[in-house]
Amino acid sequence: MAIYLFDDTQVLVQGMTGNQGSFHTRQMVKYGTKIVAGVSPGKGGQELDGIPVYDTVAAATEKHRIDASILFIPAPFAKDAAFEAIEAGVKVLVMLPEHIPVQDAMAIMALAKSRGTIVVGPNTFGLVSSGKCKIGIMPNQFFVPGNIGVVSRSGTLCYEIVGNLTAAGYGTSTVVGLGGDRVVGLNFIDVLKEMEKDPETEAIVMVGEIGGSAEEEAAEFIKQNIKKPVIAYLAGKSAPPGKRMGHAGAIIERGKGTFDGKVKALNAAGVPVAELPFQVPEMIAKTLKK
Amino acid sequence: MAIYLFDDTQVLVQGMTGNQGSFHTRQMVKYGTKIVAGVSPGKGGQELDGIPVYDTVAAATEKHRIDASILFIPAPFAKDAAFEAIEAGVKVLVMLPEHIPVQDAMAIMALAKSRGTIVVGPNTFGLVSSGKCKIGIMPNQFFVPGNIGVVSRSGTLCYEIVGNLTAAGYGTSTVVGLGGDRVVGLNFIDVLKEMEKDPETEAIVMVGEIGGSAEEEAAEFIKQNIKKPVIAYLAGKSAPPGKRMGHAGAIIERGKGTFDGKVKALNAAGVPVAELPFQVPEMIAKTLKK
Amino acid sequence: MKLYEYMGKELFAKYGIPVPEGGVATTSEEAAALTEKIGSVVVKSQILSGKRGKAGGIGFTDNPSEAREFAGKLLGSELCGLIVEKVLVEKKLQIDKEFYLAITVDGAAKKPVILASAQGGMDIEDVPEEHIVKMPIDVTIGMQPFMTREAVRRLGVTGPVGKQIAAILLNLYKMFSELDAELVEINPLVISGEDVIAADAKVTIDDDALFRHKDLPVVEERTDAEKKAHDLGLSYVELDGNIAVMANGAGITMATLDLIQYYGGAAANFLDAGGGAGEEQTAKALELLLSKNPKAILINIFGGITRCDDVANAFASVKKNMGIPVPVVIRLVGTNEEKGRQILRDTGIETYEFMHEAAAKAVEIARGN
Amino acid sequence: MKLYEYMGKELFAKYGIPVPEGGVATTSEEAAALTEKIGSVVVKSQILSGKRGKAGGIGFTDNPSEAREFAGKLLGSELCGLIVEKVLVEKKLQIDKEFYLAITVDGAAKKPVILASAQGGMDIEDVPEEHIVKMPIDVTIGMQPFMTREAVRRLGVTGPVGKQIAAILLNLYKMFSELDAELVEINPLVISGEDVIAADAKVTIDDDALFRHKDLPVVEERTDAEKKAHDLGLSYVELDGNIAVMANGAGITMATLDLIQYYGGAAANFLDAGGGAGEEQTAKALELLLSKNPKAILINIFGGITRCDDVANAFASVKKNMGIPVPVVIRLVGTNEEKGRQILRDTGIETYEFMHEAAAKAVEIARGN
Repeated sequence: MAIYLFDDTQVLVQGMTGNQGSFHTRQMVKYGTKIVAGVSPGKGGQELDGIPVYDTVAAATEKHRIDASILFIPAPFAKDAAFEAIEAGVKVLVMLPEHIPVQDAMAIMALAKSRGTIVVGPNTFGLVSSGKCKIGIMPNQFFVPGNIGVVSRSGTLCYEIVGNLTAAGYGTSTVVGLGGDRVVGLNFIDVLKEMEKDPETEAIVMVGEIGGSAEEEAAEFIKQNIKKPVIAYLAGKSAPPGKRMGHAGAIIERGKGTFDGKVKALNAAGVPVAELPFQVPEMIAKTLKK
Repeated sequence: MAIYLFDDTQVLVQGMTGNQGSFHTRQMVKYGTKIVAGVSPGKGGQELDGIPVYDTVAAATEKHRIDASILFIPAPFAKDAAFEAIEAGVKVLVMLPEHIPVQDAMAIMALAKSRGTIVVGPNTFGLVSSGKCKIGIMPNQFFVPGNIGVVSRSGTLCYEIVGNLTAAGYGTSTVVGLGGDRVVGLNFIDVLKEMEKDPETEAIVMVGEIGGSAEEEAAEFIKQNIKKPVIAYLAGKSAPPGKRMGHAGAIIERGKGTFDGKVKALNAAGVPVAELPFQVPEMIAKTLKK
Repeated sequence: MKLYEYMGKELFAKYGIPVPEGGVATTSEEAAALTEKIGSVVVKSQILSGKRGKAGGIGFTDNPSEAREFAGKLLGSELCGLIVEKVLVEKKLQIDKEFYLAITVDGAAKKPVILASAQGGMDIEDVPEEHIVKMPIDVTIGMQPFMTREAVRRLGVTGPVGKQIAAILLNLYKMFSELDAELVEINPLVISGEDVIAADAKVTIDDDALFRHKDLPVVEERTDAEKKAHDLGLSYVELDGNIAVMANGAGITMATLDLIQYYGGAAANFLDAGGGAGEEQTAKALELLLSKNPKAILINIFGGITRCDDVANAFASVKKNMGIPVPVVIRLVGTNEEKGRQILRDTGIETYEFMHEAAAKAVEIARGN
Repeated sequence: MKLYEYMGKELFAKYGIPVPEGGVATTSEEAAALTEKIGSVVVKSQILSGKRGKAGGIGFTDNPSEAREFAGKLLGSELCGLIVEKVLVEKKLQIDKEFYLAITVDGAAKKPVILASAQGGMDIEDVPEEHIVKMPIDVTIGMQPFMTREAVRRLGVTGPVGKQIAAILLNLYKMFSELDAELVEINPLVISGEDVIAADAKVTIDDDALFRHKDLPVVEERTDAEKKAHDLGLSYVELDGNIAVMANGAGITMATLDLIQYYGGAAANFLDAGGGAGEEQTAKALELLLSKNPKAILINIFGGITRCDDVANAFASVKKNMGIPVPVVIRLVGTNEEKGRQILRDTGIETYEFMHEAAAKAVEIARGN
């Protein structure tokens, strides 16, 4: 068992023939991911290391069962590619691109919700069920199987944490990059819910940062619903208070978003907060010993 | 038991304070329909025969459970009113207005589908569970309880058939006006499916007319799925062939739509077709005697 | 409302859909001048009929005086029962291939639908189903670029021609939805080298949405009597018989016509009076019916939203003020029917309860006189 | 991209949202002329700060020479740390009531949200939750008229003022979605008799969507160095310390800054190099870092989409071609890390595996020198 991605998850790569698309397709294949097809408009009929390329997602689904798709598509065209995947019935959609217009992101999330598609990102490194299936651009070597679930708003910071865990001998069950944009698909609560149910996960690491209210909402949820140990790492303690989005931002955030506020909310939910990345494995060790 | 509308169905009237709205609200109340509220923008706080009027549907739903709504709203504003009802969670929406732009109708049907709302019409007289709840503009006196289900594309023609049935001593279980527009919510198949399951319905009368392919599709469905006796009446035998919508219309219809074609399709499904309204009760008598 | 080809093409051009170089001529001189300017041209009579080609309404030339002569012959003449008021003079295309491309409303699917075929041209109706691409569009998301790529893939087209067809499809849907069209049809869509050009344009705007499109040209297809009826909110079609018919509702009007035929009579018209029935409207509807000198008038009212007493009052009043010179047979049931019958009885008009009785009576009167 | 008030109001006017009569002045003479024409006016300095009122950037007068004087004082002066280049001279409104009205993106709901309050004005942040109307909008259906009626009802407004607010809301959403705004805010929305007028305009356009809006004015808020960084595709903020920092990813850059602070150092900047890292880009990023004369440079790369060997090659090459005059501490792990470390080792740059080690080293160097 795992969550989101499994041993037999069949993956499509949209934008496979590009520079990044082809490099990371090979990396994913090397990790063990079952990449069954690629889509690049106008390149239908070509192959990449034996993986067939199609002109449209619909064409790929005629020949293959597609469970998940990853987008290597420039931001201005990402909405179209996401819609194409969702309308073709893809159930897990990983959106790497950053700089996707927020109105496009909202449109994608609305469509995905109505079609029952799980969206990871945009502006994410992807997600991985360690040792089973990686959909994303994270370096293979750090994602070794284990029983720590990691969920992160930030990309390289998540590698950092996972790298520290790996170095300390802790493998990961599932690692999910939520994505750094204001509007993203999966959020902390969605992933915490799944990890709570996942028998492979024994402890959960949340990697958060200042701004927004996602950590506070997650804290509230953990208090009520999560029995497994959760620890958090937060970046941004040294950052000056950020610029807000007019009065409207203040009305929506209502005082949430600061480092201290997030630490307080998490601690109140029984979640200890690491201040430095290398403290995370120590805290995990302490938690799992209890 | 009944279908769509029940003894305790609570009904909202959108556009209640207008001329038609107030007249038919009173007729429905007289029939026994539980009209619990009305909506007329700018008239919030008024009453009609003790029924409270609200400015918005959301305001009405704050105070009342609303199961169904009927629209007495001019066509140009009908889409907005329909969206309002659907977004407020109304589960059965009856759209009387005719001349609603077809693109508005398509937008309404798409939203209704995603929200699980049943739409009757547009351009319909409504529907009735005889003796229990009438939502529409049909004359009360003909809709007496009985065991004949009637489903019709045409309004007054349906009254005609029901009037003939009533005169012959046959009451009706449920009578549904599908509406005369090209794009409507419920269709023959939807209603046949429900009537097949409805213990109060023993025989079904379909009232159709030339044009479109709804009768042919219904015939195909009946062949496979309907065990109860169905008889049909079709109008338009004497009509000259109508004008079609370009080649596109021909491509979509593929030869369907003629009187003879419909009779043939229905007969092939074991559905006898009456040519004149007064033959309907005779055919019902014959069918039920078998 | 159907638009003339030239109007459709003006809209195409506005929406970025390529059309042949050309112009509209209302005189033979203008046609000659356009030919002079363009060179090798096709001259197409502008009438709302799909049969104008076979009827001789389309001609080719590269000679201005030939164009003058041909346009002169067409302009003002009758073609397929319609008067030619304008001709479209367009550059003759080199045709490598003809496609078919349309968007219309699929009532069963409740959605707009793309119809496309690589076998376009005159006989598109006869192209087998499997050579027609049919893609419904979810209106909540509209036409997205990926759908146009998929349509083009299913058409089996690649390269720059495929890209152009995809772009045309995107624009065609924009036009379809922004203009409240019921049909936008290009047949043929001509492939000419690497160019893709709309060689014809069939555009129908939803009559019910015209209130949103005051800027569109108005095309009148109705006869004078039909137009008059439409202005009264009535649906009216002229027929050949001698029994004038008025009923409320398209279905019941059709059924009334069926009954007249069943009893051996012939209706003079189809008149659906719809919902309302004020006195003035009833009077004007009767005027319309009388204008065809029928032998009898058959009125069939089943009151629902229409109230029988209103109808009766209107009739009584028209009879009193105007007089009705031919026998009237009225069938009146439904909302407030007792009141309505009494009112008519008081003014000496007898009413029937069943429509077949009333129809039989009307046929008898029409035959008897 | 934030727009100046006057730009926001120009867009409001285009979208049918009433704004006060007025105009923009770049000279004190223009301000006087506008006052002459309008009468009783408010003169508002055009800077991107919410505190200009309290800082004296807004004044009232009905005297052209007073307006000249006031505008003259403002124009070219510094206010809230910003230079005033324009003033907006507008008719002074009779204020009966102040509302607040905005549409922005609610990240948690993943939807646009209407925010409205009958208690608008300066201190809207302090208005209690229950006096703020918050209505999320489903983007698949957009803002429909019924939603504006509901918003107005919840505001407790009726009559013509309610109708106007509803109309403004419909237009505001149209503007919000058509212009890819992240925020459209009116505070206050002034009720003046039966008129409803936007007395202020705060409009922020989504930077990521600017490619769709080439016709919008360009407003530059960044410092020169920040602008340079942005043009290179880097996210750069100037800080006050002496350790120049470059990392790849906003989170890890923040974490690197946290570590510097933890070890008692101070960062000179925030520089997120993002994904790509070609040689030219690396060189330019280094140039940017060196421009602030740091005591040390700390590079923290965790390769994912960024490949360590590419980064290493870029550094090696920059070092060889340009020279780097201050000590560089590099932490390099991730995709192709072995190759990357080897390349740097070959050019004499030592690398670290853990970021806290690298940070500690950088702080040590900065302190030591």
